[in-house]
Amino acid sequence: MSQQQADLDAMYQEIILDHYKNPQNEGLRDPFEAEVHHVNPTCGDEVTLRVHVSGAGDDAVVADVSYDAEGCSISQAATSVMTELLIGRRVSEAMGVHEQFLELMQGRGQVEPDEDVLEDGVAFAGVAKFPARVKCALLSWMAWKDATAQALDRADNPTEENR
Amino acid sequence: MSQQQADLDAMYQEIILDHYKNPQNEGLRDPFEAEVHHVNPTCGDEVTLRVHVSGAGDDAVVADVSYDAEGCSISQAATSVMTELLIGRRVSEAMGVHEQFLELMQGRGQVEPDEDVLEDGVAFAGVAKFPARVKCALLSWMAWKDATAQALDRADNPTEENR
Amino acid sequence: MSDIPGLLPGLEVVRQDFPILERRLAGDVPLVYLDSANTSQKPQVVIDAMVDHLERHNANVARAMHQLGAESSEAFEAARDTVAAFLNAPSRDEVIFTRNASEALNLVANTIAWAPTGDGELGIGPADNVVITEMEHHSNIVPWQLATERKGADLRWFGLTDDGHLDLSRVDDLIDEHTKVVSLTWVSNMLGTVNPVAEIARKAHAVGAVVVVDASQAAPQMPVDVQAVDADFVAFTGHKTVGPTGIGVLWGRAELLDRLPVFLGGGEMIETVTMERSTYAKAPHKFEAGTPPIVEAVGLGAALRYLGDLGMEAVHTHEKAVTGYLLDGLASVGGVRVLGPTDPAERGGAVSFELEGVHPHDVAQLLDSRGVAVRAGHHCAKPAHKRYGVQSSTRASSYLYTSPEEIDALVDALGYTKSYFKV
Amino acid sequence: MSDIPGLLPGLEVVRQDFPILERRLAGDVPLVYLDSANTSQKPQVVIDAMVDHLERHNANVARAMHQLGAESSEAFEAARDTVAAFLNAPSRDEVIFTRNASEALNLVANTIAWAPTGDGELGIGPADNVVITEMEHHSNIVPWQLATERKGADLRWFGLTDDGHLDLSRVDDLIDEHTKVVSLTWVSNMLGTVNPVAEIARKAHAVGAVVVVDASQAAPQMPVDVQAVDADFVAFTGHKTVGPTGIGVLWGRAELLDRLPVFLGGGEMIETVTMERSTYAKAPHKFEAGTPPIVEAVGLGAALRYLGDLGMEAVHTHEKAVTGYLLDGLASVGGVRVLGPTDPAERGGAVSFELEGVHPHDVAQLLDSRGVAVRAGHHCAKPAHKRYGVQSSTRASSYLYTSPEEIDALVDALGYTKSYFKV
Ligand SMILES: Cc1ncc(COP(=O)(O)O)c(C=O)c1O
Ligand SMILES: Cc1ncc(COP(=O)(O)O)c(C=O)c1O
Repeated sequence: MSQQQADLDAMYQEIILDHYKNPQNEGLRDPFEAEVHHVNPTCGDEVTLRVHVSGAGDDAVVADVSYDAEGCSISQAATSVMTELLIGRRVSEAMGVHEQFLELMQGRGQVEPDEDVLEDGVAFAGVAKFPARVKCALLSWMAWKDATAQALDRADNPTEENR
Repeated sequence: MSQQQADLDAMYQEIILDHYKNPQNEGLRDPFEAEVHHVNPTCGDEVTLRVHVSGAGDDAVVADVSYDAEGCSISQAATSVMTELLIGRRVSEAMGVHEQFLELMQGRGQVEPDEDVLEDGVAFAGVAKFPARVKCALLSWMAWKDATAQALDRADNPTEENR
Repeated sequence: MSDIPGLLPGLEVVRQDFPILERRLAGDVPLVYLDSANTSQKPQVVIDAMVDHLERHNANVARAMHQLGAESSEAFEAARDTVAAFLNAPSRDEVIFTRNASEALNLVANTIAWAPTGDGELGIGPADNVVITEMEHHSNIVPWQLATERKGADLRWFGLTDDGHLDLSRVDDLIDEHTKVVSLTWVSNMLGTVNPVAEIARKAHAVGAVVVVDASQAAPQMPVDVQAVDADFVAFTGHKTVGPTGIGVLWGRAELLDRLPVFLGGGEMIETVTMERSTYAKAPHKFEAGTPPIVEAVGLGAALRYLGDLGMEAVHTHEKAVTGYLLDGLASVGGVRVLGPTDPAERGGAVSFELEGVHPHDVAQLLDSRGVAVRAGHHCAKPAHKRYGVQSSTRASSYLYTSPEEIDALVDALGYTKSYFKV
Repeated sequence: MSDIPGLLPGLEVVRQDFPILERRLAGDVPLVYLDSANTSQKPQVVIDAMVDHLERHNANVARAMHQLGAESSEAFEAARDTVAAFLNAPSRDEVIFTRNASEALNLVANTIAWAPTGDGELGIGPADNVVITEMEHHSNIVPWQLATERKGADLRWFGLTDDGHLDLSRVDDLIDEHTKVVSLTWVSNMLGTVNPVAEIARKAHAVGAVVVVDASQAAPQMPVDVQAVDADFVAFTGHKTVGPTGIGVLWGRAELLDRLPVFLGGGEMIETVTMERSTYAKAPHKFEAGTPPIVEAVGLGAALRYLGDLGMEAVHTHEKAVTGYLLDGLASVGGVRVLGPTDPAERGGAVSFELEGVHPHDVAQLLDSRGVAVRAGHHCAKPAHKRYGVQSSTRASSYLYTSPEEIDALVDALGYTKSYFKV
């Protein structure tokens, strides 16, 4: 098998194609504190993503992440895997997972993923060799980070209405 | 003598340098029907030029061309030679001279000048080999044409004030 | 080489003019470049003309009085003559060099927005409207959104029919006595549709509107005659006509260029500058602020001469032949839905399609692993994608150097894609 | 080669990097290129980088998913990294590719004119003023004339002292609490003056004004550190920094780029486009509408790496050494009056002068007949010429490849000019 073919198969892992065909935690749900809409301007992939955070401060927990997304296998699978990884974790821990995933994706195939942290996310190691697809894998992770920041911000600075 | 040097000497004819040092018909005079200001945007050479036309229709005569100009030897000499050539001629004839001079300048050194028509103007034949200087030689000729058109226009369509 | 009627004579030799076609990609597979609607490849003569300019004649233009300056100015202005001839423009002074087609379209939109408004004026005000179409490239949408928003004017859109054409049924409602501008693409970069530009220009002129034609996809593929099409402005871009990036062209009617206010300010576009006020040069210089794209103009001139030598009629015939072969090939794959007209006689060479069950990114990725370069995404035509209920598509676009064997390679690779994704 | 302290080490070898320096002109005289402030010559590595890109990696950027697209995008974005490093920019996302310096300055002037006005806002209104200087290039005058005129704001000017410096005596009157923008050149292209940019930036920031620095002449000649100079925007142009035409750079502070409205609309600068409205990408893409100057960025990247390898300190030292030698040479001619500072420590390498009794055109013509290329005219700085009571001047401008022998040739040719015109 050529290197070429090997790289391709490393990207399109069975696990990724599974998540693509059977996305987890799909759909938009209540309750949520923040909803964001992110777009990949290059290709038009889109995600609408909601975050529900419970608790506050150090005890804040990612209670739910729900979404409505349209995109390629990589971006769809990444969203699905992300929700499995993050829902139920402390926000501080989840941010750490986000960091590690980001590092893996930007590592051009040179970073060794930690399976204990990233679980199914390690399947994306092969994507890092395709710079054009890294943005696909990161789209909903970026959306999650953005939404979570907004949710925490609102918890800290409640406006008149939701105080 | 090199071709190079020969071309240079052909441009800087004695006659041109003479006109440059002793410009004819210089200064702005009354009466005049039109005054224009032309600029060579590339180098900044400028001319303010007045035209006095007497008579009308086919009998219109270039009664005077007066000017205030700043520029290089070629543009200054061209202005001086032009006034000598045009003052006193019928407008229709003067336009013909203008045509011939234009043709000579745009001929890239391939056009044989007619000394009977252009008189001292034939000295500019050498300028035609230097495309960047053609604009210098034509600056006041263009100004004269513009001013004359305006003067004739006013004669034909007198406005309230000068009717 | 397969024998399809209409192919460019000596295609094998023509292909040798393009050094990049010898490239081999990862896995030592040959390049099959089917992304020419995105940007075209460059023949050796274009590259050589640029190199010769940089190595032997480089100098700034217009302002320089020395020999190199004269050579450079002459080469630059000769390119303007070449463009004028290519477009059959009445005057070389109507040819403005811009950065790309996008800048050309923005130039028109901005100067119209700055122009005085009112009856018989070029400007747009709250009572006026601008008409564009749903199949425009973003570069012919956003400038008009910005301009109409700034001036409070109305932006109207030609809709599209299900089979990928402009919906002309409402034309007389759309273009009315308040219409100041009708701006449309000649050939769609997504659907491939060739629009009836002259017919629409006639309607627009009847109400006194100005007609802007985006010829970015037309200029590479078919003879463009600005007089025959009766447009007021025509824009195209160098890098799609086998020329370099960094240069585009706006052609405009002399009378309109005269009346429009200036665009960007700076060197070259002035007549005189004083602290109190400045006056401006005549077109084309009026619209060319700063040092122009000199070596790019030299490259573009060589590119258009190259196209002229092949003959734009021959290029057009080739494009239609290859596109027909491509459409047949796609039909043979199964699960392929083409967006836009399916008759090659009615369309240009950009063919966007969906492959059932595989996202366009994934299609493009699989094709790329076989050396086949196509585009996946919205091709800067989001409204048109939305119109057809798709978020993105895969686009294969051929050009004068495309061979039937390359189409075969695409069709093959699509089969492989289907089997890879088990659809 | 003459031994002058400060010359670039290995100058003879450096000169061999520039193929055009071998050119022989009419009459078989060697080229003596002293018009580098107008445009610089290009080293072989720049030309080769462009050729390699066109022959092997050409594709459109960002939008393309295939291997060529990835290579091209990588090369293009690597050039942005190179520019960021060259300018010591805090972030690569602050580097915007434009067509030239003129477009960069117009981008700032236009987006500021479109920005909301009022306290703390970036826009300019009738109560506000913009301050420029009498020694600006037209490209840093006309955009501000147009913008202030459109918005009814006041345009103010720093005057000049008799010895060619900015007149700073009225600085506190000029820059007041209504000043929204101070835009000035770092190094004058006519007088050669190096302005105290950081000092003026401090004054401007004290009143909350935005500082725009035209580094078109500084970037080629001296180390540019946008953080040290404390500007908000810095513009320069590719063709003067041994790069190609068709590309310029605008660096801007991230926070300001974020707040400014968009400039031109089209592909690449959008986030999403719908018929109702569009949203825009973040900087730098927000300001880069349409296909960018790709091969030009590749060339510019190679150019700035070339300069970096020589070392900008070394280039600056060379420039000062050659300029000193040039000023001495001019003083030896007799009848020469230099416009601008005469101490090489205080100036850049562009030296404008008058030769008594001979018009600059005629000087340039005679020099050209000896192969010496200089510029004659107003050098796009009419107000500065007017300030010194001259309509035009002759300008000799050296660069990193200029040798003392070339200065000798100029001085010689000036002697010949005097004898030719009998002055
Ligand atoms: C000081 C200065 N500013 C701006 C410019 C404009 O550069 P460009 O013509 O490349 O836009 C120049 C050069 O012409 C210059 O010397
Ligand atoms: C129809 C159409 N219009 C405009 C453009 C914009 O061209 P450029 O990106 O060169 O400005 C393109 C290509 O991208 C196009 O296909």
